[in-house]
Amino acid sequence: MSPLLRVEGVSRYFGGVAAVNKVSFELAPGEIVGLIGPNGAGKTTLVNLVTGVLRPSAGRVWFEGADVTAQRPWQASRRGLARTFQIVQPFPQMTVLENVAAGALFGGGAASRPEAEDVAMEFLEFVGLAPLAERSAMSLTLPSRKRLELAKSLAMRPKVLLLDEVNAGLNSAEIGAAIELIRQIAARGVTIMLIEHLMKVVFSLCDRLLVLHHGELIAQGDPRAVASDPAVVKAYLGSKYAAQEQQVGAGPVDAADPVDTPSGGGHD
Amino acid sequence: MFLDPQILANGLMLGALYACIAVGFSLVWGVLNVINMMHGSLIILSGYLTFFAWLHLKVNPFLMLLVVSPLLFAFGYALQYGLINRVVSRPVLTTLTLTFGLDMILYNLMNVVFEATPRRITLDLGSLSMGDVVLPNDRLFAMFLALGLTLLLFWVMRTSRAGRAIVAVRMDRDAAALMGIPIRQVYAMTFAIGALMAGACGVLLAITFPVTTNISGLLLGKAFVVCVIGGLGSVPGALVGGLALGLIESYTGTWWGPQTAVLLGFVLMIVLLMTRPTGLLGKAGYE
Amino acid sequence: MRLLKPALIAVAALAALSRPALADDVIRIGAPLALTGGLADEGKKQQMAYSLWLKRVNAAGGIDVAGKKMKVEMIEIDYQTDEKRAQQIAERMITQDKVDFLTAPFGSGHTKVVAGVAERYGVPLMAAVASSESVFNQGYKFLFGTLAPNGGITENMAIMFSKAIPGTKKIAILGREDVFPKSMAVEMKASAERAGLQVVYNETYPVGTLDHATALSKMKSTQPDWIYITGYSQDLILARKQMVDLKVTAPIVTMLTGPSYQEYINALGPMANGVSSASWWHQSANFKSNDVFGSTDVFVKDFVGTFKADPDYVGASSAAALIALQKAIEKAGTTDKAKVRDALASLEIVTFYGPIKFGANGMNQGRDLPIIQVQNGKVVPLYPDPIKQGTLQAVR
Amino acid sequence: MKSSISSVRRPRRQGLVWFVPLAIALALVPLFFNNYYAQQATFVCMYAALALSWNVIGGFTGYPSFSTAAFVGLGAYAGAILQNAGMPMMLAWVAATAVTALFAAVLGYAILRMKGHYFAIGSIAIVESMRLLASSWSSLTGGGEGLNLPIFPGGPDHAGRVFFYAMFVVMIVAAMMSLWLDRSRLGFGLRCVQQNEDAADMVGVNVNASKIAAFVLSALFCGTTGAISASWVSYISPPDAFSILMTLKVPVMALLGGAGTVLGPVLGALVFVLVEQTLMSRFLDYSQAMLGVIIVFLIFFLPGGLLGAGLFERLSGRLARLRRASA
Repeated sequence: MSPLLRVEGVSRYFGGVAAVNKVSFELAPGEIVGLIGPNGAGKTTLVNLVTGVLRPSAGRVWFEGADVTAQRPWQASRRGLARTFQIVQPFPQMTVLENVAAGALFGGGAASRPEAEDVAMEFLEFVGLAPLAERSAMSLTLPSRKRLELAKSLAMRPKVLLLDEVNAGLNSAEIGAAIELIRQIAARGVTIMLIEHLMKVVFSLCDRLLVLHHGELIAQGDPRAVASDPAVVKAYLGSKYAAQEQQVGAGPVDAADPVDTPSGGGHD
Repeated sequence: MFLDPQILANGLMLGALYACIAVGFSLVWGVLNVINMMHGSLIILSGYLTFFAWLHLKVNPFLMLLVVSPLLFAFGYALQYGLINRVVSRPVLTTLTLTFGLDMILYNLMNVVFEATPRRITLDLGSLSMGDVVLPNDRLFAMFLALGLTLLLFWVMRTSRAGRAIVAVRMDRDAAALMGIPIRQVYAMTFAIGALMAGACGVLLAITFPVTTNISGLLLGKAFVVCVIGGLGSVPGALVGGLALGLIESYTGTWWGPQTAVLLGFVLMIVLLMTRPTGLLGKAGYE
Repeated sequence: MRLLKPALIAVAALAALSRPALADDVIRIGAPLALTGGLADEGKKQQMAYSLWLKRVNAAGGIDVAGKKMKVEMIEIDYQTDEKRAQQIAERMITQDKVDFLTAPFGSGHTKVVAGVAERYGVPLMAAVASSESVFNQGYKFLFGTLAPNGGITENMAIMFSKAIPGTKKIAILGREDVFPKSMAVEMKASAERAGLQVVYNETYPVGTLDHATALSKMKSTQPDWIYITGYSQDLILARKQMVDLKVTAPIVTMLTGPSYQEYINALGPMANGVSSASWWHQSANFKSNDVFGSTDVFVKDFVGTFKADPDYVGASSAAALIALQKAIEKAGTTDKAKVRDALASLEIVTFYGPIKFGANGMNQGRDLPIIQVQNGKVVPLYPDPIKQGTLQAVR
Repeated sequence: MKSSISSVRRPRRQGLVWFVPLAIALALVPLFFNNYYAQQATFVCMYAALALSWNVIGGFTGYPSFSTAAFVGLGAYAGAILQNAGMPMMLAWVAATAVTALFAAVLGYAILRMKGHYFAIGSIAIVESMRLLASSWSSLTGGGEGLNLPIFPGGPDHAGRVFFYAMFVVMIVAAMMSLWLDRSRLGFGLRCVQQNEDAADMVGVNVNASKIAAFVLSALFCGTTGAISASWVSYISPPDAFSILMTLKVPVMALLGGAGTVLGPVLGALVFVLVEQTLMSRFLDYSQAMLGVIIVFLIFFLPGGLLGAGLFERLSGRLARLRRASA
């Protein structure tokens, strides 16, 4: 099957420092892929590069076979490349319904505002916010805001959804609910890329993992295999602890082992 | 033409005054995020006080620096603490409208009390000739005082407790508040310093220009341009912006006439706003 | 329906603006004045002159209209040096305050605006301080100006000055980009060229110029024999001071209308000495007249006594404009606007200000306007001969 | 930083309830009252159109624009120059509108990338630059001497009515534009931009195009208004066409009515013109200061304007409580 999203050797420099360095990967339709990596690894920058918030310094982004490297965010969302933010970005003084309707109208191609509001209501029900539809977005609690963010993205009828730490700041019961929700979204045929810190979430959802460290893709593949990859362990915990750490599921491996990167140019 | 020292001297002397006009305005804008539409009228107010002290009490206008500046400082502190602080976190439109309203009041009162008739301190100090170059003494004094005051402000901002607090608030208000800096007082202090600089500038202006309410809008306009050229909120920025504007007006005025000179200042300002909104100095000169 | 209220309130408020009942036996003259804003100073002078005239007229019982004395009421409103508002106020005065006649605000530009309104309503408009012919060549029938055309000034000056100081060849002209000052600069360029002078510098500076150092330095480099600058007092005071400071000088320094204003001389002190100018009036030209003042001296004494300041042409012309109106009403024997207009058109009188006879375009007939120079802090008329008190002295 | 003005719940549907009677009342003024009232009504319509226009960029979009006078002045000059070149008056008004819109599109492309204070200052600088340009481009604009236009024939009453109805139509069209915008896709997008520009971008709002569209809409009727008032006054000059005072006054009117409300600016303009007129005739020397006092009062005691921030709600809430108490 041809990939839905293809990222080809994408780099981004900030004042000479590579925040993202020659990263390549693909998303196949229907996949749930996790993007993990320590703080400052460049995960959010990568999402920004894919969705047009930032322009890559080098490399190309392909979506449904078209070169979308130079796209603006609004074009990305109209194409079906939606995202959520790590820090939620509602329209604070609009109602919850209006927030989601905005997604349906502009990103989702609804024909009119009434139609957009119908679509919005549908997704509010889906994420369980329907009772709060007339409340102002500002008044929501954090978990509800995260749901709102999700509903807004879904209303854009995305083909690919990039979820940037949707679970940050939630307690474990809320996380359980969120996992369930993401599963349901995937069941609707949306391809998902998940930026996540919590391994529990990653393992329960993802078909495949990408690991970013210092802006480079150091590993990708099956979640269990990636997690036991010594380079990954070292990246997460530092070489000092790598030897004793067992929790991610595998024993320590020689840190000098080469990492397999299928696209060939993952790192240098 | 570039090398004609008279053009250079004219530009520098005017530029130093421009810097002095803008520095207080820039500080208030940078720290409080308030565009103070009263700035021009504050300068004129101080000019009138200087003029009338000279006319009726025979006070040397240079001495008035010591009297008028503290007066305006107090006025500025009260104004900010009592009025502007209440809306300081509202959008730019609100604070701008408020200071515009206050300016209408001040301007009108000055017009009634002092009358708009242009008047001048006839304390003519002669000029210094160096070859073909003529340097008017009052402008020279004003230039050095303007530069001196600006540098003094720079030094105070660097070294004093209040100065550091202002810089801290400018850089990150919330962090400064967490560190226990009393934001309201810092704001009032900043506005007061802005008014003090306007006061000092008014004294210098009264020595070199005819005093009239008619030019208050003009002074405000210059402050805008200088601020944008130099980068707002920064003392060195105001200095660089002021000198740059003075030189630009001097050179273009010589080459293409006075109309183009004034127009060019504004066009440059718009271009800079679009391409380099942090000004020529960028963020470097934070104080 | 409760919400209809705002609309009703609005209409009620509009209605509430009307003035109370107006008496019939009073002549109302509307005076839009710039009492705040850029022309506040000039507006005040007009106001002063009006008050002198008004006091005397009403003290004499009012204006004689076909044997009946009618008191005069002046309705003054500040238009804040705002053109739109001048228009608005003129219209308000005509329709709301029911003024019979209007006076124009200061300056050619704002006179033009008010003249448009007066013309539409057919209300005679007395313009005391507009001298640009571009105001009077619009074909307005109800506009009458007491200042004489500018044109003659520069012509006389160019010829006279270049003769008075031998070797005068090069003239530098700097004008303010504004109705009257600009036309004076343009006309001087033409007159100077006709008089065989070489124009070595010719620029205008925009409204809102703070400093003249650049223009003056450039001017200095052309080594002119005659420096000619136009503008308002504030521009000219600064320009003159900067000329002295920057040692920019020439045998002849002329500023329009600087020395015609007392505040120019007050503000400059000794620096004003030597500056020449032209004016529409000078107090040394003493006219005996059959008006409320009786003679120039009386007017001057009255002015100085009341306001502790010397009158300049603005005050004199403003008072004269009202005298002309008064005479026209008396001549017409009615306050009918059209008849008073006709009376104005054919009026020929001598006032304390000098002779007034309006030409076909409504402007006071050209006559020899005073050319003046500040000598030892005093304004000395150089021309025309009847009032001549001195000769042009070269600026040191 | 975000300059947001409007409140959560805007009483937008209430607008028409008072606007229609007000408009009808205004339309009747020249028929039943003398020319002075017609002239006042013309000013109300003119400033209402300007404040409604400003509201598109300043209220809906949240960009503190002070370019109003730049557009009014441009419209005035375009109209005057075309009319003097022989174009019929009404056609010149339409052409001036088009010229202004085009200018706004180009200008918007350039300056709408600025935000907050920078945009505010930039937009004021445009007015001043235009004034200086008009002053120095003598061959086209007459420079400082200004431009004369032919006086409209047919006597003052006729002229008064013609110009009143012209302004009235502009106001009605501007109000209809506001109503349409409030319900339209573009308007919704602008509100998104006003609330959070980045988030708007993310949900698929073409932010730049929307902002430019808003800027053009905010300029359009300023241009028409300028051209009509040039014909009305029959003389224009740079400092009055590009008036800094006007550029500051129009946002104050919109704020007074309630920025971001659909028809609030009309109310703001009406109240402002009436208050100003009253002050002018009652306080000869202090009229400007009085106006200043009113502006300061407005900022502190009526921050959301007459229609915003729930003044109506507060009032009706109080009424309801009173009723409940009395029941």
